[in-house]
Formats: sequence, C-alpha cells, structure tokens
Amino acid sequence: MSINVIPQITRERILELAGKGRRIDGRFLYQYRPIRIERGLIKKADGSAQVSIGSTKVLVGVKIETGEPFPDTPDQGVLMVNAELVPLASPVFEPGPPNEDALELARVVDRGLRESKCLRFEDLCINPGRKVFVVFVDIYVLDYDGNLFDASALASIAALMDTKMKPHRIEAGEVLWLEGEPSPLNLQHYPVSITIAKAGGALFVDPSLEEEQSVDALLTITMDEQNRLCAIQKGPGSFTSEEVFKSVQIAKEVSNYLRESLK
Amino acid sequence: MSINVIPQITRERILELAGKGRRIDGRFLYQYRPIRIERGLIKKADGSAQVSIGSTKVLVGVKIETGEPFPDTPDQGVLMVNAELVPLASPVFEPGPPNEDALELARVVDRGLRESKCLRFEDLCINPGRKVFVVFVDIYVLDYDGNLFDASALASIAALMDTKMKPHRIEAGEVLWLEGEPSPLNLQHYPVSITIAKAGGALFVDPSLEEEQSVDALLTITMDEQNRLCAIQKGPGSFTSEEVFKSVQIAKEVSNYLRESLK
Amino acid sequence: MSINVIPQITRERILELAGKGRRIDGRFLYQYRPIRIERGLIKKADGSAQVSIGSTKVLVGVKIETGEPFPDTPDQGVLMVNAELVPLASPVFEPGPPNEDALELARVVDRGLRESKCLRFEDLCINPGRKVFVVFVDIYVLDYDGNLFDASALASIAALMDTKMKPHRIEAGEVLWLEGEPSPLNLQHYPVSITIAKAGGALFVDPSLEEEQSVDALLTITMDEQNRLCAIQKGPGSFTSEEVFKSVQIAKEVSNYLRESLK
Amino acid sequence: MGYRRIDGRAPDELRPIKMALGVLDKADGSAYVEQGGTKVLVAVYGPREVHPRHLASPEGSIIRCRYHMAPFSTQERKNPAPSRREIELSKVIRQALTPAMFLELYPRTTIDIFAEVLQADGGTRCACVTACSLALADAGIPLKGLVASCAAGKYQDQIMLDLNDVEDKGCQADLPVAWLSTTGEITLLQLNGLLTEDEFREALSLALKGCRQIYEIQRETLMNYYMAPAKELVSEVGQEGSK
Amino acid sequence: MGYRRIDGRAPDELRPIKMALGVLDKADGSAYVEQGGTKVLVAVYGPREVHPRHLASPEGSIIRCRYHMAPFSTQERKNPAPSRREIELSKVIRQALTPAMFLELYPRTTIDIFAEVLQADGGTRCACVTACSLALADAGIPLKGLVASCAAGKYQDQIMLDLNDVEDKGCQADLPVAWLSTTGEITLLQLNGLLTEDEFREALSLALKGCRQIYEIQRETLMNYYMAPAKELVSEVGQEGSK
Amino acid sequence: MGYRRIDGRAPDELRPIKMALGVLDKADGSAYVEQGGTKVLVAVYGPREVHPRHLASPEGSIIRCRYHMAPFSTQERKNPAPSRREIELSKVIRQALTPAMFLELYPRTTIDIFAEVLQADGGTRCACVTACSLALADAGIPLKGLVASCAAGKYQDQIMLDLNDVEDKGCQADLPVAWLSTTGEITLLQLNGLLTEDEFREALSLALKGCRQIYEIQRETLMNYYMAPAKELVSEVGQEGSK
Repeated sequence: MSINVIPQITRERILELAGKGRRIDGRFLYQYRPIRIERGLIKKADGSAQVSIGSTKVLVGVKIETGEPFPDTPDQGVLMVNAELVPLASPVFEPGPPNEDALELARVVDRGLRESKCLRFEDLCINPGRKVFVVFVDIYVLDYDGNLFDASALASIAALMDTKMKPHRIEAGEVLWLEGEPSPLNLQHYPVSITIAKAGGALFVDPSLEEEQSVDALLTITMDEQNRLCAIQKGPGSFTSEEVFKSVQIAKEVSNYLRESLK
Repeated sequence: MSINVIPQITRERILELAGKGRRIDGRFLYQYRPIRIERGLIKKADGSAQVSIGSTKVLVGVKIETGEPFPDTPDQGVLMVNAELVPLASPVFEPGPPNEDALELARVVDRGLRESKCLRFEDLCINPGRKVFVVFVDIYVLDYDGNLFDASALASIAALMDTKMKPHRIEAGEVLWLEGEPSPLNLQHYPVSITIAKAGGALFVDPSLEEEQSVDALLTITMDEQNRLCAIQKGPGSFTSEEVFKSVQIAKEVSNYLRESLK
Repeated sequence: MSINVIPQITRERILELAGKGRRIDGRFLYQYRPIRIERGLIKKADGSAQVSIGSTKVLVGVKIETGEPFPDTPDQGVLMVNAELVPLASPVFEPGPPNEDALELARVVDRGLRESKCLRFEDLCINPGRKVFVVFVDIYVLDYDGNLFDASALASIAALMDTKMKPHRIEAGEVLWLEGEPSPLNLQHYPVSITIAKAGGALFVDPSLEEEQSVDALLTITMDEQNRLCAIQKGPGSFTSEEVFKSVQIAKEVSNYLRESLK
Repeated sequence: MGYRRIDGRAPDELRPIKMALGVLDKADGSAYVEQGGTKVLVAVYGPREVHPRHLASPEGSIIRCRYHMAPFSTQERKNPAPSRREIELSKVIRQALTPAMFLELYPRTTIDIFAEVLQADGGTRCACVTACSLALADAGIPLKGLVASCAAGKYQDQIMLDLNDVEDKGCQADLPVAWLSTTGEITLLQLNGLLTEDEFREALSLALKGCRQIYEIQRETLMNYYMAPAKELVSEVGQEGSK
Repeated sequence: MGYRRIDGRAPDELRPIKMALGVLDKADGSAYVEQGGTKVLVAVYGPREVHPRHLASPEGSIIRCRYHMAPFSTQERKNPAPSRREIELSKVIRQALTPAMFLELYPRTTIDIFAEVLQADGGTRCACVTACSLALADAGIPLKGLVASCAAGKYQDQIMLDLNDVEDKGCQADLPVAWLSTTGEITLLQLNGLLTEDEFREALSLALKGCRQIYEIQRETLMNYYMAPAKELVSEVGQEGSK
Repeated sequence: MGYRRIDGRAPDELRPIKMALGVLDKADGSAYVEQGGTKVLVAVYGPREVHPRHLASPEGSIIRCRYHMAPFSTQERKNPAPSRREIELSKVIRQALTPAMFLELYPRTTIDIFAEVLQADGGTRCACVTACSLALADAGIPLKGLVASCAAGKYQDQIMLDLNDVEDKGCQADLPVAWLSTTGEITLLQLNGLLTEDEFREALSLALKGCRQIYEIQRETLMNYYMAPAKELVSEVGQEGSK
C-alpha cells in the first residue's frame, strides 16, 4: 500500500474528473463498483462469505471456539478480528506478520462489529470469568484493488450472518452439545462501512486502487441500520467539518444500498 | 546451504566421474565415508550420541521431561525433534531461529522415528490427557560436510539407544521416582536414513558437501530393520520411478551396514 | 551506542586532559555531573523516580503485581528488571526489542538490587510455589549523554524507596487488601553504581557520552552502604589489578556522595 | 451551575494542561505535554538519512512515527512490546501530522517522531499529537500550522470534552479529533462507540472547540519559549486558563 | 464392484476436481483448484526484481514459494503464523516445481509463488503443486511441462488414491507425489508412514496414475482457457471425468 | 591437608582441564575446552566480508561473538532461542577478547566467533573465553597474547577457585575473570554476589592465579599442536598438571 504505482497522468486525470463530478471508470460519485457476495464457500468454517467489490476480493471465515474472557468483561464472549493481507492479493503485499495496514483494517472492522453490538456477547458466556465462546473473524484479502475497509466490513457481517452454531445448552459452566440442526447466530444489528474519498473538491464513495492513491483524503464511516455511527477512521489527508458532515449524509444514503446487498 | 561454493570444474568432474561409476574422493558408489559413533558424551542429557560421517559431525542429546500430550493422542507420550544448524558448523549457517533447512531436517528425522514406532509412546503416558513424558531429541549440527539427514538420523537413534530413565512407577497420574539404577528405553525398531544422489545417470550414497552441491537430485529413504519404509523425502531435482525403485534397493543393502555401526 | 559520533580531535583532547588529571567539561576526576532526583512523578506506578546526571535522564517506574515464583525459590517474591533504550533518548537508539546494550543494563542493575538483598524477598511470598508478589522495575532511558549504568541504578533504588504498597494481609495463600494508607517497602540496603573510566593512564568517574566513546576502558562497581561489593561489570578495554583495586577505593569514596543524593 | 463531572469539570471543560519545549538534550526537537493525569513526551529526529536506504524517496521526506506506552504508564503493567493498538495509533498520529508538513523540502530523508506515554489517564493519542506538533516546531521543521488535538465523548448519556481515564473506560463513545490551525481542517478523526448523527455533530463541534483552546496554549508556549528560550520552561494553564 | 471407500469411491478413484485459471486480477498468474473438499488458490508474481538485492543471482531467477493455510481452513482455527509444517511444505513445493522451470532465462529476478489453502480436506500440498503449475503457465512463464500432483496412501490396510481428510487423519501411510508431464519424472516424493517395499511400489504406481489423470484435467483447463479466455471459467470434472 | 571441597579439591585448585585445537573441519579456526564437567566448542570464521555491508568499518574489523548453550547442556532442557543471559554474555566475551586483537589489520571485515556450551557444569563463560582465544590462534588471527579465563567465588563462606555447578548454584559470590597473557591486564571482570573489599581482593588474586595456570595449558596445547598438527590431538591435564 506504500508503493506508488499510479502514473502521474492518471492521478491528474482522476483529480480533474472529480472536480467535474465524474470518475475515471465512468461511475457516478456515489456509485459502488459491482458487489458480489457468496456465502458458505468454506464448510470447515462456522460461517464464511466472499465479497467482491469490483476486482477487490475479500474472503472472511468465522470460527467459534471456547476460550477465556477478557478480565474486564468476565461474563461476555470474545470477538477476535484478524486481517491478513495475503501476498497473492497484490504485488505490494509481503509475507510476514500483519503490518500496520493489516492491523488497522482488523481494528476498524472490529470496532464496527463491537460497537454496533451486532453480537449478543452476554449470550456467549459459558462460565463467568473462566470460559466463554470466542468468535474469530478472519479477514483474508485475496485481490486488492482498493477499498479494503468496505469489502472487509461487508464480508465480515455477511460471514456472521452465515454463521451457525450446533445446538447446545450451558450447564454448570460447561457446554453440552445437543442433537439437531445448527442454527444461525442471533444478530442484533447490521453495520456496514462506507469509505469516502475527497479529490478535486468533490467527495465520492468506494475508491478503486488508482483512485485511493490519487485522492487528497479518505474517510471510512461505519453505520448500523438505524443510521447510528459506530466507527469512523480518517485515513490520509484532511477534511473540513462541513465535508465530514456531508460524508455522514452520503454514508446514510449509500449504506442502505450496501445493506440491501446482504439480503 | 544456499551458497554455491563449489568451483564449476569440480562440479563437472563429479558428474563425469559418476557417469563412470566413480567418486571424486575415490569411494565406491554405495560406500559411506568413515562412520564414527560416540555415546554418552553429555552426562547432563538422558542420552546422547555424536556421529561423524567423514567430516560431517552431528551431536544429538535426548532429554525426557514431563508435559502435556497432544490433544489427538491424549494417552501417548510426545516426541519433539528439533534441529539447530549451529553457525560454527559452516560458513553458510547463520545464527537465528531454525530456517527451512533446519526445520526440514528435524521433521524428516521426526517422521522416521515416529512412523517406525521405535518408541512405545503408550508407555510414556502418566495421566491421560494431562501429563505424559516428552522425549526431546535435539539435533546439533557441529560440522557440515554434506549428508546431514543420514548423520542426524543415525545420531538420533544412537542417542535414544543411549537414553536411560531413572526407575519409576506411575501411580494416580503422578510419577513416583524409585531407588536404583537407570534403565534404557525400550526401543522397538531401529530406523536409519540412506541418502541417495543422482548424477551423470548414476546413483550413489552419502554425498559429501561438494557432491551434494553438484548432483542432479537427492533422495532420502528411512528404513527400519525389517526393510519397511518409514519416511521418504525427495530433495532437489527429479527421479524416474525406476530410479526410485532402484534407490529403495540400494537403501535395503546399505541400511544393514549403517545399522551395524550402531552396535 | 555503536556509532562513533565523537570527532577525533575531541577524543585526543579527552585523553590528553585525563593524563593531566583534568576533564573536558572542567570537572575534577572524581566529580559527578549535577545529579537531580525527582520522585513520585508517575502516580499510576507504585513507585517512580527520574534521575538526571548532567543531560542523561532516566525514568524508573516500579509496579507490584502477583505472579508465579521461580521454581528454585518457591517461597520468595520475584524481581524483574527491564530496560528500554527508548529511541527518543538518542539518535543511535532504534525502536525494537531490547538489544544487547539494554539487556546488559537491565541485568547489571538487577544484580546490584538482587545481590545487595535490598528487598526482603521472603516477605513477598503469598502462597509458596504458586503465588508471590512480582516487583517490576522498568528502566526508561529518556536522554542519553553517557553513564547509563549509574543513572539507572540510582533511579531504580530511588524508585524502590518511593514505592508504596496498600496495606494487606496474607491469609490461606491469598492477599487480603485492607483499608488504610499505603506504606513504603521495607528496604534493607541501598546499593549504588559507580562507573569508572580509564584514559591516558588516569581513572575518573561518571563519563559523559563523549568521554565514554573516547576512553580506553570502563568499569562499573555497585556497592551497598556498608561498602560491600554487590555487582561489577567491566565494559570495553582492560585494567590492571592495581587499577581495579584503585577503582574500588574510588567507588567507596564516591558512593557516599551518591547515596546522599537519595535523601 | 450545570452538570458537573466526576472531577468537578463542566461538560465543555478541558483538564489542566502543561506544555514544555526543548526538554530533551539529544533530540533535534522535543516537547512535553501534561493533560490532567496524562503525561507524554515526544522527540523528533531529522530530517536525517534513511536506513535502510530503499525506503528513501526522491520526492520528499518520509515520516516515521512511533506511539508507545511506558510499562508503568497504565494501571496494569504494560508489556513493552508494541501492541496492535499502539501500531494502529502510530499510523493514525502520523496521518494527523502529515497534512501540516512540507515533505517535498527534504528529499531522500526521514523525519522520525517518537511519542512516549509516561502516564496514561485518557486522551493519550490526542496529547501525543499536540506534543508532536510542538516538537516538530522545536526541531525547526517548517509547518503549515500547528496541529492541536482533543477528544470529545459520550459518558452517562452526556456529550463531554476531554475524557479522563474513568470516563474513557466507561464511555459510550470516544471521538478523538485533531485540527490544523491555519486551515481549520480535521487531520485526525476516529470514532469508537455509538452515536446518533445529532450526537456526532455535537461531539465533533465540542472536540473542535477543545482543539482551538489547546492551540492557544501551544501558541503561548511557543511564544514564551522563543522569547525566553530557557530549558524546561513550562506554561501552566489551569482550569481558568483553559476556558 | 470392489471395495468402496467412506465417500463411495473405488480405491483408485480421484475425488471430483475443479480447476480455474486467471482468477485473480492483480497477480501475474493465478489458478484455483478444488479437489473434493480441498480448495486452494495460487498466485504467481514475476519474474520481478529481488528485494533484498543480495539474494539475486546472475545465473538465473530465484524461486520463492509460500504454502500457507487460512485460519478458517481447518477444523480447529489455525494460527496464521507459518507453522513448521508449512515452512517445510513451502520448500518441498518449490522443489517440486523447479525441475519444470527454465531459471536461467531471467537472471537477477525472482518468481514468487503464493499458495493459499482456503479449505483443507486432505491432499493440500498436492493440490497446491497442481495449481502452482497452472498459475505459472497463466503468468506466461515458460515451463518444460506441467507438474501434476496426487497422493496415494494406506488406509485400513488398503492402498488407495487421493485420501480425503478422514482417510488422511487415520491413514497408515501417506505418499504425496508430483510428476512432470513431459519427462514423466517424479519431482515431489515424500512418505509419511510405514510401507513394505511391495506396498510402496503399489502406492507409487497408483499415485502416478492419479497424477496422469490430473494432468489431463490441467491440459483441458488450459486449452479451454486459451480458446475462450473469459475470467473465472471453470472446467468441472466430476467423478466420471476423473477416470 | 586443609579444607577439601565437595569434589575433593583444595580451595585454590582447578578442575581437570582438556584442550584441543583444530577440531572442526569447516571453521577457519576451532578449539574444544573441557573443564571438569563443562564442555565448550568454539569456531572462528574470518576475517571475512560483512553482511549487511553497512555494518562494515573502514577503520578495522568488527567482532561478532555468540555465546550459546545447547538445549541438552543443562539439567532442565534449555530453549534454544538465545536468553537474556546468553545475549549479555556474548557481549562480555566479545569485550574480553577485543583487547587482545589487532582490529585495524582487516578493515571492512568481520571476525565471527561462535561459542557453544555442550555441557554446562559451572564456569561456562570462562571456558568459552579460554577456548575462543585458542580458536582465534588456530584461525591464524594475530593476537597480542592469549586470553585465559577462570572464576573465583565464595561458597560456604570460603573463597575458592573455579566453582563447579553445585558450588556455583549455591555460591554467595561468583567472580569470573579473564587475563591477557602478555600485559597481565584483566579483560573480563564481573561480580555476581556479595563480597567485602578484603574478600574481593582475595578472590580476584585467586582468579588471576587460576588464569595463569590455564594460560600454561593453553600454551602447551598450542605448542603440541604446532609441533604435531594432527587433528583431535588433546592435551590432557589432570589434577596434578593444573597446579
């Protein structure tokens, strides 16, 4: 993500077009690239979803295991979000432990899921202070053509919607697994992320890779289905407060469209 | 192991001689360099052996401690094989955590010991699912002049043959140490490794360092005393299936010689 | 600490002056730079002290938590000394895990505190073999102008003198916290470090950074208030045994002055 | 008199703030900021050569930034190895400062910014941004303006400024903001928590108000420093001064 | 009808196989292979410049290969840090591919091969070799031939082809093999388990038979791809097609 | 007959010592030292090129030294990753050897010294220094003199020479010393434990006496080696010879 691979002429063209309310690939300012969601590809996971936004492709797998609660929330389940910028996704990704970009991605998606309270963490307790369900959300970036935040957030909530747990009862601090069909997690909310780029004085959504590397500033807003803000992350650059408020308006409009794609 | 330090002329000579059934150091094709085995050098270990094959020198120490079993074999002891390519052994070895060569070496020796069932793992259980004996086999490469697989496998089985445990009884999931002399481990099988090189159309055993870096392909076969195959690892290069079958024949012949050296 | 940033001419001047019993900053041979000790700066720590020796500045925080004892001292508390050469302190410090200089610093301070028996470790046991108090001494180097050993040792003992524990009783292997004011740790001894440099045939104390990088040899002696030696660490260079004995005499003289500064 | 907070402050009131410049000897620039119980120290090195060299850019300086917490800065001892949170905040702080800098001035160099949290009592990333901006000025690195930073948040259903540690740990939402003095633009913006759109508007406006107050203290600190550039000069601004 | 396996296959029968080429946008070459429940994705980058430079060789391209399992690919979540097993298999896969390549063509470059196991249901290293060979072809890197890979094994005293996860976990021996189409030579050979010499001969022959069948599917996939190079074209070969 | 120690030695008596040179084939120089139950092996490589290059110095050779313990060398298996203790001792040993070397002879090179403890029975750092000095000589690297090393200590209120493992673990103080033969200067000095000034004087003198005895064995070993340079020649020096 650090190497500038965009020719100067393309960058100038992107800025110039934005000033006229247009995009280099012909999209409208508030238009996403085509979105495709496939669920249940990974049978070994408890839930999974692959999301493409244009050429950007993210696979998320959910695993539910048991483990220890955090000391400050002893009676709540644990959410663990991890992101891997797998080197097959881009010539600039390298093997190795998650770098700052991967950690930021995981943490912003985590905040959206956690703060929206989409999971009922209190239902995931087995034995207070000792044993709870741990929900692992593993974000696997397979093809990187920009806007990883929105694709990862969308794939994460889609994978959670796909997640099923085998029937069980909690008795005396232990899980008793019962007969029967797995049933889906009980989701309370549906947060989605909207990334807004600023260029040539204009704001637009879903920047592609060449847009991301050309624009003046980036802002990611995560919103639930009641238009409550549950996470914000400014990327590079700066915004006036008017631009921030306008971005929230754009996010409100566009989030419904993204949430539609989940159905 | 990655740096080519062999002059081109030596490489050509090795290939040319092999085509005529000869070796650069005058050995026959199926002849090992002189083998020397010393046991019990390390009193602080429960068993130890130093094996030299020509200038290649490997020291193996065995330690038996208690620990947790693997979840999928709760009632069996644990074998842990680790290999260190200690930087004093070669100008191309570097300090640091085990690299892919060291890991491969440890894993191939591990497979030979494990699959041959030379140890009775069920006898090493103390408290099923909780506490078992852990047998650490630490391979320490001291001088690297080729054929680490065979030297390490030989030193490992020799060190296990040298290993003694203090008399003990297992009672109520705990070890009770008794008075008396230590007694040797009860070994069931005696796997040895035979490494075969392919060069100039010929197959020969125990490649030296300069041979290793000149030949077309390498194959390591581990065999027990009943001529059963318990591990194979092809290295660089390729073999026809006829060459593979012939290599198995060579290994059968030579393995008895190696096993003799253990007596 | 490895980059030589001192011009040759300064180095020569330092050596030449030392031969005449003088210092480049006008100090006497056995004179420290101004020492300043501030305690209690960090309220979140159980004890803290910031020590300046000239421009060298070290902040030490003490935290007391519970943990497991070492296997060989099951009924004693644990002392953990850690040193961070924080990159803001010097252009030659780099972010990352402690390097050999940081580890040596921590271990030499550790030895001074441990061997002087300044803490009553037997009083820090909660449940023998299972739970004890762990005293973390974290050395944070903020400005590096030479003589980190003495500044760190002084800041560590000063921070321990500043350390308070909430009133508690130990009952049935657990800590019961009581009402009331925190009370200071019960210190038995007051070890201080004296670093002696050798240059141009002379010995002097408290080398500044430019002196450290110019002198022939360095020696750090830690002494308690009864003039017992509790740790020695020779740095670069060599000493005759006469020079070592003379250094001990110097340390005896100077240590009282350092210990005065703690009052 | 309206709602009073656990430490007696009004909802729109900053904690007492102290700032100091040039507090370190070896760094090219340094600054210390205290905001309530939060204490941070920042050093700047550079522009200087980049190692390893392939990171250098012919188009300008690169900025490297490390946000790090001392092991004794928190209630429970913090492991000194950088946590995931510290790595994220290092990036966020770098991005908060970059819009204020003229990177093209120093091609093939690096400017290294090291921010250490000595005591964490809420609002550490904001205090670091505020201090970084001062340390850059102290290092003589030209800036488009000062960056001042402050958080607003929602605690017990009330939007309030500059949360302390107790408020931070129990808060419903935390909104750290940084503001570039000359353009008034926002260079850091994060939200952690749940806010309606109206609450967000209120919180952002409040945070920006706080940033402007902090900027005034920065300016005063700089002026005092350059007029009387003695070491460890501290501009103390108590509850009165911060309004 | 003879012995039938837990999934209904005959002992010498492959699982259903799907292959696809050019499935990734950013990679120079890519391929996807599904073999029963095993799903792997491979990308190839290169020939490209080597960093750090001292790894480059004037005599030819270096090959770097990473075999890696997604955390959600296994029954228990897998830690994403490379395990000892993954590091060994990365080397073994690299050595399985190298004999098929003309390394001297691209001095001072690297060819990077990234193989990701998305779902592990037995035979993942073999599926990766099969996919790597396709991805190299897709990247336009000249090959001496395709490398096809398949394992045989011994399960319940029976030698059989292409073990699935259940068979793999309970097997007495596992013999993964890779085969270079143009020379018929074996480029990967490992044995994990105990086999008599006769059993070994039988298993190796069976594995090579499987490799040849897989090669036919590779060839068909490539032909379809080059005749109609639409993205995400998939050659599905079910139980019938794999015999 | 005076005080006798647990192994029957007098307080000022060394343990039996064996030394050998040129014991490794690939190293430029090597040596093996056995002192009681302590067994160490040292290899020297260099002067050779430095990687990475920016570590090289135009003013002379750099010295890199690694002290490392084999996992089976200690009572409890030792994790092979370098411990904090091993990293400190690596530095201390390097500093014990450097005063004996002419670094300016080989600008832009490195001399790498690898010391492996095969069995740890007290006094390992000293045995390593003794062996390093021999291995440097064996590598043909010019030295100002040999460095001989030995510890004294206080055990059961008695000052004694060359502590074994039992004495070491129970000792009140441990004082490892190294001594440069030509100048008589001390190149390694550490104290771990509590000593009065008088005890310190006594212990240091005793340790230096031990160093001189060890130097005699070093010299004898070298002379034998150069007169009859057969591999694996070992100068055995038992209890008698070490007095």
